[in-house]
Amino acid sequence: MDSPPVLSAHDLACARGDRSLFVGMHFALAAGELLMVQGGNGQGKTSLLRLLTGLSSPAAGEVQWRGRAIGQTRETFHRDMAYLGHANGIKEDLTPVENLRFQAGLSGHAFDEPLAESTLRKLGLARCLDLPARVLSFGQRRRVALAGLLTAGALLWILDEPLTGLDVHGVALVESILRDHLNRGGLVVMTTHQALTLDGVAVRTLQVGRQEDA
Amino acid sequence: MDSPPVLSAHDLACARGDRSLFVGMHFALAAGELLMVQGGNGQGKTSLLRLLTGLSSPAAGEVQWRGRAIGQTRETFHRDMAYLGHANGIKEDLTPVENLRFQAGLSGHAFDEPLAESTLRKLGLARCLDLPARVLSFGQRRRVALAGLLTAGALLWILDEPLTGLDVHGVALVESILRDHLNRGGLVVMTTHQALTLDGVAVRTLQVGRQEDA
Amino acid sequence: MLGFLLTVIRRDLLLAARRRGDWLTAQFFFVMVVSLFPLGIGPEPELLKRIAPGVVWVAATLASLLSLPRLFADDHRDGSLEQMLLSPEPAVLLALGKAVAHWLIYGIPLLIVAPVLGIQFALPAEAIGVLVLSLALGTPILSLLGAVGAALTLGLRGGGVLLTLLILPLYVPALIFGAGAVDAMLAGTGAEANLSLLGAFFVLSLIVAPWISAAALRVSME
Amino acid sequence: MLGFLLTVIRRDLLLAARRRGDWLTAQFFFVMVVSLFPLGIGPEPELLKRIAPGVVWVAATLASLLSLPRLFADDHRDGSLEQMLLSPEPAVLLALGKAVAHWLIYGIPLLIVAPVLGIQFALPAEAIGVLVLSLALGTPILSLLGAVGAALTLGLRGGGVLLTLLILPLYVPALIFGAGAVDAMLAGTGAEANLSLLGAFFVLSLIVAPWISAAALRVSME
Amino acid sequence: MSINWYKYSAPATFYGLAGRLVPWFGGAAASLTVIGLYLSFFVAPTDFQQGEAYRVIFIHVPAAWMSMFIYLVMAAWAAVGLAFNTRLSFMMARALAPTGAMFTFVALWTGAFWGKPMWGAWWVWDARLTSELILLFLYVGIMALWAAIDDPRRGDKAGALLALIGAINVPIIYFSVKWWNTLHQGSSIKPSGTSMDEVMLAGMVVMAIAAWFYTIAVVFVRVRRIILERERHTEWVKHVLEGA
Amino acid sequence: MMEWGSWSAFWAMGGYGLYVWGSFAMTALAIAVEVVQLRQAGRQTLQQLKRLNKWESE
Ligand code: HEM
Ligand SMILES: Nc1ncnc2c1ncn2[C@@H]1O[C@H](COP(=O)(O)OP(=O)(O)OP(=O)(O)O)[C@@H](O)[C@H]1O
Ligand SMILES: Nc1ncnc2c1ncn2[C@@H]1O[C@H](COP(=O)(O)OP(=O)(O)OP(=O)(O)O)[C@@H](O)[C@H]1O
Ligand SMILES: [Mg+2]
Ligand SMILES: [Mg+2]
Repeated sequence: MDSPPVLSAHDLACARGDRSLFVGMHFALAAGELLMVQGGNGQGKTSLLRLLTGLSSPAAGEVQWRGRAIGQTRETFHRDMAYLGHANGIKEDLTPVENLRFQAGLSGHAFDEPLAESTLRKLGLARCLDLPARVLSFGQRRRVALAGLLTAGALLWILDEPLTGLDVHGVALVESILRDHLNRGGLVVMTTHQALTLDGVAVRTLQVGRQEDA
Repeated sequence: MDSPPVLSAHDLACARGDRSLFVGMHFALAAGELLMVQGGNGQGKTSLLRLLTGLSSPAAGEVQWRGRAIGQTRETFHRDMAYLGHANGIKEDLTPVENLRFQAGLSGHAFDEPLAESTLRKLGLARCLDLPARVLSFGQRRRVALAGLLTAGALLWILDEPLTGLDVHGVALVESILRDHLNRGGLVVMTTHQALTLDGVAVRTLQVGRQEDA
Repeated sequence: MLGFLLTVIRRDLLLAARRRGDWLTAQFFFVMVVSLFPLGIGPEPELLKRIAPGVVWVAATLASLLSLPRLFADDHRDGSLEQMLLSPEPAVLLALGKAVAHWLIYGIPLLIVAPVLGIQFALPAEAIGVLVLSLALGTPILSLLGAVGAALTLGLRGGGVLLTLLILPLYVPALIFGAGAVDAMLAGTGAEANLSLLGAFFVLSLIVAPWISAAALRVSME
Repeated sequence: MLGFLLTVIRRDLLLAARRRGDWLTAQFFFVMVVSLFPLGIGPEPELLKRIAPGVVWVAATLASLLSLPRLFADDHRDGSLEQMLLSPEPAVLLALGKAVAHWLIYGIPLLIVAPVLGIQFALPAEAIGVLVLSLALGTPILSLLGAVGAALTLGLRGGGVLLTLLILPLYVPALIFGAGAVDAMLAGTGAEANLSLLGAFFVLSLIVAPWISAAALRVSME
Repeated sequence: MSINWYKYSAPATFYGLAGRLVPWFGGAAASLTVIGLYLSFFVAPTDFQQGEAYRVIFIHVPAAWMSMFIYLVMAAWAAVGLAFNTRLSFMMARALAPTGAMFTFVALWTGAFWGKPMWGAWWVWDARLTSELILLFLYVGIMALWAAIDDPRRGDKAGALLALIGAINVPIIYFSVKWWNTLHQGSSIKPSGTSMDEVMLAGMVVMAIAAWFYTIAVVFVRVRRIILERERHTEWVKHVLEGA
Repeated sequence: MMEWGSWSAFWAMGGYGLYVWGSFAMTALAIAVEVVQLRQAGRQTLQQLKRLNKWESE
């Protein structure tokens, strides 16, 4: 039962400065699958994920979404995709709820305030709803960003080390969230240096850069 | 063989905004010991560590270094202590070596360039010595900050989630570095949400905040 | 489309409201620059009247320069600019919305204090009218072109000064037409010619600048 | 002590130098800001000569206002300000070093181009001398007082109001004495009175400002 | 080895071609300069109004022409680069800017040195002078932007965008001559004919052509260096480096 | 010296020597600076590239 690939990369190459990070990268990802991008620090994982989002453009090759280059189908692609990078993308002066409200507005959905609040509560931020993000702890800010991901309702999630700063409960929560998303037919491309237990879902791995290099 | 405490906290309390994070906290740490501060996201670990460094001052109680309040012996204390926070404290426009040079200058040591370079190499940054920190990857920047810690030659290390963004090699490296430091009679106060194998060294744990809370 | 534009604008307005100090700085600078000239030059009314349009316009330009470096920088740093560029809506709307928000925050207050400044310099009522009109047409140009400069210098060191170097030459026509309109009014030759040139320049910037800012934003994110 | 001070200064200078030609940029910045006024006001030499001192001084103020917000903000954001405050050396040296570095980066270029600006405005030679002298005494004041404002507003929400209300009025005396010295020279009444007031103000700021900045930095880090 | 590496990429081809052309343009520029200087000082007669001071014209006017023309050429290359994403166009734009700025500076300097005896002031805020000053700012701004961006691809595009939007400004500034009563003299070479002494005109034209050839030679040298820097990972550059 | 009776007349430029020669000298200087700077930069680039390539191929 091979489902057709939804997201695929063809002969992708990436260079930063005058260093070539990878060349000839291929992969294909179908609905319900998770792609775990692996590699040590500085091997080019973040660079790869940014290529996949379309924020930067590859030195060679192309990324396709449902068989079309993402450059050509940008609008659809960005409607279907949500990205969480090393930076949280939340405004320090706004409360978590306000942050989610504007994120929804900017990606063009209706904002569902009760849903947003319940998501934040589910992520353990019940006591922080009225605080500006500036005073939140490191892990709490990461949680706000994760809440934004959940409320975005995207099909494809591109997550760059989503577990950064999360405590053990947080990690377990993210695992269950990922499992739900995949079971509902979502796609995930992610990186992490931490161990993750994801049984019962289809996980592919992709190695970036040389393995022995730090 | 109880050695005398070098760093101790007496009846420490901390409040942020109108929330009290902890009260009546006590601990004492002797040479060669590691204090692992535990607690979920937002429980006040970072707040505690900043109290210990003297960057912020407690609502009640005091922190003592060799039996004297750190406010009274600020200069000595800051000479003996090195802090690594959530932020790396490195300048994006400078190369790793330049960063270390200025860190040394600012904390008043002589700068030993060969040592700095070999430390950076040891931390896996051999290929990045000439790059400005801005283009380094997330984990590589963390490694530069760690190199700064190593070259500072301090007795007490206060580390706030030093493993953030490090790959598995990086984590192993930090473990061995910590072990060395403790065996040489250093002190460490640290937090982390990741598992750490530190056998053969004296580890104390300190719980911040309520355990069940996320 | 429109919803996206409005969200961008509302978001910036809310953020500005949270940090009131920022825009007060620009206003205060504007008033201060203008008020300092009588102190430095002396109280001759005729002289002051002569330099008033130029001084007000230069002060408006400088006040907009003060605020521009942060137009995209904050969003860039905390990663929300990335998120906005990943929106399905076109980036040109983002650039436009940012420029509009900038104008609402920094341009409108200038329009409001301008008459007071005009009175300080003993400008006749109709000249004050032309002054406000010229600012109403001209300050959006400053915001639109300024957004281009802000996008180009995003993440570069020495942002503010470099930005000034890049966009002041672009501001020059607005300045000349704007101050020229009031001068012409004072000289009795009628301000229409200058105002319509200013208007044309405004329309041109409105059409061209958001595209270039959007392209520059994409380039800066690479 | 001295080593620490020098390290702080060298560090900021290196950071500024990283962007090649930062210095040159600062100089062009002044030429450009100053050139805006004739564009707005018109080309009559007599008029321009009258306003020249005020114009140059306003440009100096603007440059300091444009660059000051980032004086501590960058270090604050990336955590290096924390690290510097954890140094065994006293924070007042840090504050002083930062202000000195700021002056070297933005004050010195202004001193160097000031004569060119004077020639553009057809100032006589001795007035240009006084202009340079007044800037040499006055721009350090802007850096020193500006550092206080930058430290106070660091990370504070709405603290910008405080900065504006606090710092700009403090700048005003420097502006008045500075521009006044050149005006007096032009009017033939001799610039000594103004210059010595400016000098006194400079000494005062040098003694007081670093302590206040240091205290403000500590408060901002809490 | 007789493998012709140059065939393999456009910059490679251009690198060789430019290298062969440089001496010719350089030589032509030098000889034309000698002829032009001879015309300027030994053939052209004294001006009956300005005396000998007018001889500044023989560099002032060519420099002023070049300053504007080079800007337009640079903006055109930038536009081509943005439209077709051709690396060589960006490199040409980068190579042109310093020379353009140099001519702008020379036009300003010689203008000032002419203005002092003629108008009694080094500088006046006349439209023509101001617009030339702003042109210098544009050049410097673009070069500062290029210098500030480390990543060449990003720098290319950012600088090109600025050059383009600045080009919109050039004619606007230029025609501002009309909006101010101006001290500087207007164009004397008009489509309808010229109002100038023929020898003077000849001197100016010869000097202007010399300036053109000089520009081409210098820009080629500069663009060759930029090509080497950018393409240093390619085989042909390694080949060139071994040869050098 | 057909026009200029003498060298000194030539340098004097009818009293405008400073201005005429000031202009020509600055132009010559500007061109010289550009050419010299171009040469130096070219040489530096060659050396640097050679060094980099050697360093990388190791
Ligand atoms: C800093 C001062 C000056 C600047 C920036 C300047 C700039 C220019 C520019 C841009 C042009 C080219 C205009 C064109 O092609 O139509 C030009 C041409 C010319 N300039 Fe100047 N100029 C300056 C001073 C002077 C002075 C003092 C004189 C003589 C009294 C002068 C005489 C001329 C003449 C005769 C032309 C040729 C006009 C033509 O034939 O088209 N310039 N100048
Ligand atoms: N201008 C440049 N010159 C040379 N190398 C560069 C340049 N810019 C980036 N790099 C290198 O490219 C790599 C970028 O890596 P990237 O951020 O994609 O790593 P990553 O796999 O996400 O690492 P981490 O796990 O630390 O987040 C780094 O090794 C960096 O040193
Ligand atoms: N002004 C305020 N009002 C109320 N609560 C505040 C205020 N400022 C900070 N807090 C709370 O204080 C706590 C600070 O926690 P701290 O940063 O010390 O957490 P932490 O244990 O380091 O967490 P993490 O593991 O996420 O880094 C957070 O829960 C935050 O919500
Ligand atoms: Mg990464
Ligand atoms: Mg923390």
